[in-house]
Amino acid sequence: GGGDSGSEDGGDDKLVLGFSQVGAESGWRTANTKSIQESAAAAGIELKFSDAQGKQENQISAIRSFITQKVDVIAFSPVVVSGWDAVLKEAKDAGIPVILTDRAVDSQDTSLYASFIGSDFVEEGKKAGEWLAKEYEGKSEPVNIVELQGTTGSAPALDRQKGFADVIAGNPNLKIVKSQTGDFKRADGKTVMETFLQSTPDIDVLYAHNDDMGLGAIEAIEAAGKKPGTDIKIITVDAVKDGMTALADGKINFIVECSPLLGPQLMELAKKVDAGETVEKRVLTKETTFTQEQAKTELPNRQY
Amino acid sequence: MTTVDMTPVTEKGAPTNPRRRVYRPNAKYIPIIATLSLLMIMYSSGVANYENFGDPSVFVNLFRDNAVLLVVAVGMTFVILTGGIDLSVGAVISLTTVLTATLLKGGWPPLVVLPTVLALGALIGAGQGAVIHFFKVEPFIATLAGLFLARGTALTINQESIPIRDEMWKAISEYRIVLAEGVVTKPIAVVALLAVLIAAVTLAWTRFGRNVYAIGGNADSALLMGLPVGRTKIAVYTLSGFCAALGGVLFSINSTSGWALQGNGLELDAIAACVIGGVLLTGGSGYVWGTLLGVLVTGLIQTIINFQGDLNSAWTRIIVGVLLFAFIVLQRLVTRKAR
Amino acid sequence: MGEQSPVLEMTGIRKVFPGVVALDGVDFRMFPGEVHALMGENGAGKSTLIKTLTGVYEIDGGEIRLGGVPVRISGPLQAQQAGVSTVYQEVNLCTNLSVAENIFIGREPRRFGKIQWGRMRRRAAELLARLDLDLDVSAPLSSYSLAIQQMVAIARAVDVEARVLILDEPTSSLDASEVEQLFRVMRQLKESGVAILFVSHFLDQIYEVSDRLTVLRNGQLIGEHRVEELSQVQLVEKMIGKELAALEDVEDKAQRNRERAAEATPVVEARGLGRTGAIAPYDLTIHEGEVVGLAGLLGSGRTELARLLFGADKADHGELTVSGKPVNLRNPQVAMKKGIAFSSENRRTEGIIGDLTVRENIILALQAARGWTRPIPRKKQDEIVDKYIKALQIRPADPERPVRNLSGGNQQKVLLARWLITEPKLLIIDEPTRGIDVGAKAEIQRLVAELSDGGMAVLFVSAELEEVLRLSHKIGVLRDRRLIEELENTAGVDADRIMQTIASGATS
Amino acid sequence: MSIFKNRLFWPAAILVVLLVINMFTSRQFVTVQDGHLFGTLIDILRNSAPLILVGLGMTLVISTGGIDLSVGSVMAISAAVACLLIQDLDDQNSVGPVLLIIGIAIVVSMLMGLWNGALVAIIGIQPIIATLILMVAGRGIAQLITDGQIINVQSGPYATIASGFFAALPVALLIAVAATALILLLTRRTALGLLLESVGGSPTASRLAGIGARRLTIMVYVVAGGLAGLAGLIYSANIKSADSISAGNLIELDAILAVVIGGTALVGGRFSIIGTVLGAVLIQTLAVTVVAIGIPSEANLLFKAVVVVALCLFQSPTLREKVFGRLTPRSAAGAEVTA
Ligand SMILES: Nc1ncnc2c1ncn2[C@@H]1O[C@H](COP(=O)(O)OP(=O)(O)OP(=O)(O)O)[C@@H](O)[C@H]1O
Ligand SMILES: Nc1ncnc2c1ncn2[C@@H]1O[C@H](COP(=O)(O)OP(=O)(O)OP(=O)(O)O)[C@@H](O)[C@H]1O
Ligand SMILES: [Mg+2]
Ligand SMILES: [Mg+2]
Repeated sequence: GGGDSGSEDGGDDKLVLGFSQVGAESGWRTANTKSIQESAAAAGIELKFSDAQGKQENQISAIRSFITQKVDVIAFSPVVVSGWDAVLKEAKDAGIPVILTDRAVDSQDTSLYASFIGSDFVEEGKKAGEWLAKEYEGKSEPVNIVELQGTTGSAPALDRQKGFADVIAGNPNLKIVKSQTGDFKRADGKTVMETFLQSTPDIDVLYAHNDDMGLGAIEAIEAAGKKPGTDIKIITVDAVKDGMTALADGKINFIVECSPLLGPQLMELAKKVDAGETVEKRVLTKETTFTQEQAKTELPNRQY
Repeated sequence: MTTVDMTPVTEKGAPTNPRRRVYRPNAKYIPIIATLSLLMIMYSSGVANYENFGDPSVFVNLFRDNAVLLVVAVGMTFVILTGGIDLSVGAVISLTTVLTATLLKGGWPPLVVLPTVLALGALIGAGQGAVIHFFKVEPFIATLAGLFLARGTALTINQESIPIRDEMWKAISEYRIVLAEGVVTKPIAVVALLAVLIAAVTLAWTRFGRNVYAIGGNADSALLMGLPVGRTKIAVYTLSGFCAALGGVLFSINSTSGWALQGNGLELDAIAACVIGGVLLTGGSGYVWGTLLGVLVTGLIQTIINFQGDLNSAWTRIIVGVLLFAFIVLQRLVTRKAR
Repeated sequence: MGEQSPVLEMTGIRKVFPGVVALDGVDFRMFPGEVHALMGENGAGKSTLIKTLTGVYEIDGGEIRLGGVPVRISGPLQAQQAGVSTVYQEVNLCTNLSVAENIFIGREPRRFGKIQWGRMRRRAAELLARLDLDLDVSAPLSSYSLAIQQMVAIARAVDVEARVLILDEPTSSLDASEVEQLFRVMRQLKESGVAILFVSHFLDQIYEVSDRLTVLRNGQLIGEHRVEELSQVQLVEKMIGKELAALEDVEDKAQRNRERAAEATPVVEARGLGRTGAIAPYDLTIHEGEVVGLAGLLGSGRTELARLLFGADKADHGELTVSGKPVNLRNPQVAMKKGIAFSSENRRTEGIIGDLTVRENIILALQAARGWTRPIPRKKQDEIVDKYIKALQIRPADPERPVRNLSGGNQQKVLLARWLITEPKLLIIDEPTRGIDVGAKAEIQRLVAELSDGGMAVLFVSAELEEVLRLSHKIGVLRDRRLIEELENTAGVDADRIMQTIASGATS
Repeated sequence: MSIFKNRLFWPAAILVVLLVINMFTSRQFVTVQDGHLFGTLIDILRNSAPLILVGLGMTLVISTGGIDLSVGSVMAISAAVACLLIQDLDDQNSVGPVLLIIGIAIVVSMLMGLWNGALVAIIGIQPIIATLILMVAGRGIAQLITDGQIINVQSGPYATIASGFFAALPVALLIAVAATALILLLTRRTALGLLLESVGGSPTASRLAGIGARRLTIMVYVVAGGLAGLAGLIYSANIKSADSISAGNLIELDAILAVVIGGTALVGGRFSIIGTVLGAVLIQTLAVTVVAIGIPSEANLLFKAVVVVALCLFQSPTLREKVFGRLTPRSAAGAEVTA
């Protein structure tokens, strides 16, 4: 049990959680940060928050700083899967349990962290692919798919691409004709889609690695005089409010949820870990998928 | 009919040799001294404000956490001193880490991998230097092309992050150097400090070092004075490439992995560290010691942010900006007064 | 001497710049142990010939032989290694480095690869002492005046073990005594068999040290002569291709105006104006139509005095009134508004802007005074610029050429033109005739006299005492950065009188 | 021969090559649809607008020997301010208030520029570090304004500045053209251009020529700030939302690249407005071409590297001389000597 850090107002028994966030690269991420900050306050946990600005070196030094500051539990969303062994070992040696959120690490020694809570990007890609495969089940004409990838080399981009490609490989009619990065950005989604539309005849489906790029692409499709959701079917990942609105409006056809709201679950885990209870090694965030109909009912409840 | 005032030229009475200009030998160190003092003030305020900040390991960790930046900034210092700029360092780091990880994964012996990647870094640097010198291409654009090339290559080799499981790498990564009770550091910090030391000696005591300053002062004059301008320029970029590769190796040791997006934007951090440390971007003026201080300043700012612990990303940026601003302006005012 | 074989032979040298044939089949040779003067008007091709020899420029034709062997010199480094040591016309040193380093960089004394700083400083001090200079050798070169920098460059060049020593206008901003020192060193080197190439626009100096001279005109070889064979008048004729007569005229004019100037209204009055560490507080009044000359030795503070009157440096003592009103010259802009103009002695770093064209450089100050919103109409620009290109014989007479491609003397003329067109009340010119050929020099002197006739006040700073004496109504004498005396330039005043004043350090 | 000597020949040539490639890959290069022009070319021109605007400001800043890293952050702030205010409008489609808000956003951006200019010209901080402060903190401020979220607006008039058409031409392009014309007028019809070039060419000489370098420098940063703000508005109007995190991210690099491609030296002095515009369009065309010919994401950078390397080698005077110089008679004479 911790408590040796002793924050001024909370007395000795207040749990101190050090959390290192990847960065603030999207609205999704901001919602994630907010969820963690709010639920920490609600759970009476003192949160030490650090933003790594997308850099692994920052994150490593933040974790080390948490060790120096003698926090009770460390949690972090790894920027990248590899390369955490050394710093995790340091935490272990200092007797501080670690929880991974949102993204996994590839350490062979799984005792280095207590638990991993978060979504599975490959799974998200698969869900998107499965919906598509079902949509075109039994049809024989070729389906032209264009893909808007996330930031080149980033874990979500790689995994969402992989999961999707794996599933649609089962149907030879489904073909990805163009695939290009839109850097997870709305503006880039728009410009890349403009070029797709110009250079690729007969696009049937757009698969975007996040809502923002999809929303940008919708602008481009509309400007080209086509109807998003009808002329071109659109699948995206995330299910942020803007995306859900578009889904409800019929401009997007299917969204795979990737929930940023893992704050409450994380706080619960942190308390358990600190108390020395055994916890599950892998906790999946509660996530689902949305069709246009589901979106209409869900939309009023969306906070982010 | 002369009406000449008799007040002495200098307030403290006429100098012994009236034709000798009043010159304080330490004038050129004033920026460094000012920076150092401000750094100390910043550190003390950290100690006063945050618990555990005074722990010696916080200070010692600065060197470990910023080892990569330090090594890269040292190389950058040479380049900037000649009046150039090297934007490719961050990308060279990523290429180095990816290549190291890939080669080690492929079963290459670590003692072959190490010189190979270092040589590759130097080679990239030399190539850029050659383009800059022989084809008179702006350093900015030549090294930007180098950036695209290096990171592009890294991405095509492997987009995913690759873990390093090599025993030697892991051993170095986990090796601890105990400085005192509870204060440990890592080999990478030692390597980084060694790099600073070697660079300082090179700049102050060798012909090459002085040529670097001369070229930065005035490249045309240096050429007319018969200095090997081309060779020195190429050497400087080679050195920077080498330092970047060394930084990449340290990076791969620190994180035991290789990834093509590693070191993104590090070039700007390195340039900023040099400039904060008083190296003039126009060339010819500054010291490696200044660069060291510059790196410590950025590291300390980061540490303060970490200790503050309740800043979201927006406030993190703003506070970093504010601290940087306060530091730079104070530094500027202090040195201006002292002159 | 004639029996010896030449140490350097250049034959049929050709160098073409876009639009200009700078050298057109020039032959040039030098023998060991001679001082060979290279003569010619501004833009004749002297510096270009030197630069082709030291490999700064690649030649477009011709051959160079050193010691009888054909060579291809690819750069200054190779030239140095081949035994050719050079002081270029524009001081080419690194002002961010210390004096000692500037002398030794590239050949620092080392042990085990480590530079021996102590030894280097000592040797630098010794070397400078040979030129009668006492400098703080560890101070950055930028803290010294241009003339000192020139001496440092010379010190650097003469220390190199060279077969050929090239001095391109080394004396352009030196005083008589420094020139004497230089000549002493040159003679020593000559004794030891070094061939010295010497460029200067001072004919007296040429006749004092040279054995032989080669004359260029418009990039062409006019002839090679032994100095004794040619009188000064003949030499000038060869250089400019016609006779020269304007000089005597000037003196009369200056004489004529002396009385009138004394009664005129003061343009500027400095009371106890000074700057700590630069120039002791001084009083100085300059009247309308008056030419005030400044005389003094190297580093005596002439430049520093002049800079205060323009706000180029800020005074920290005393006050200044311009046209009767007290002013605070915070910066040059204020001074310009008050009708003061200042042409710096350091044309390369404080004067011309190399990338800009001749036209742009000329109109710059006038334009700055008008502000950016009121551009000078292009037609008017062309008019003004053409007028001054003609008046000052700027060559090539192409206003759209980047000024960096002009020869040194022509750059100086451009700089003068810049200030003349602003029609100031007070014109401060620091070494305006630096590196300017005989013909143009006379032209400039005539111009200054004319302007002062027209009521302009002029502060004239020059290392050439004759020039100061010829033009000035009044002469301020400086010593050790202090204005020690003001002399009316009456009949009895001559160079000796001034040198005496300086030597005795009169303070009464 | 002289056409090859023009610095802008090679960027223009490469641009033409890229456009021709696009002509073949795109279904409509330029056509008329719904009464206005449409097609790849129009998309390129429209999407170049923000980069052109930022590039124009950057050119002016660079001409004085400075650099502005903060343009991306200023874009984000301007977009955030505009969208925040528009969101609160009762009627987002009324033109008057939207125009007013656009004006406010631009004024705010100019104030940001004023801050930069003051740091550079009054306090005397090196431009790269002075603007780095706002680069870091500015994005934090933008994030605060938008609360880290993307603010959506549904304003027709606002969207028009990015995707609307006027007289068959895209409004964004018209804005960029107007700004270019204005800057050209400002620099070439007044004496501003000359004075800026002179300040960049030699600050000391300019001071002694009586040029008020300080005021000019501040002005240039203010203009750069205003133009970046305008670029931010177009960027955000294009996606009808303010995205404080990605708006203008890394645009400073592209802008500097555009300036350098356009033939302006980074050390300051001579500058070319048209060159910058050409550079910006070239960069945008390159981005489009990468997508159009289906280069995989991971190889994007390599492709960019190839183009940049080719460009800088073609532009290099020495290489040009080696390739084309041999054809001229006088070099033939030179060859005869060396032979
Ligand atoms: N880099 C260059 N580019 C173009 N033209 C040049 C260049 N350098 C010199 N010139 C031209 O070559 C000619 C010869 O110039 P040079 O400098 O040799 O004259 P100079 O005899 O040394 O004159 P001065 O006495 O004024 O120093 C001039 O017309 C000059 O304009
Ligand atoms: N012999 C010297 N020893 C040391 N310092 C000197 C010497 N001569 C000049 N200086 C320095 O150079 C600076 C410039 O002097 P300044 O230019 O005012 O003199 P000047 O009379 O104009 O001489 P010059 O003929 O060199 O232009 C002064 O600050 C002075 O300190
Ligand atoms: Mg010359
Ligand atoms: Mg002087």
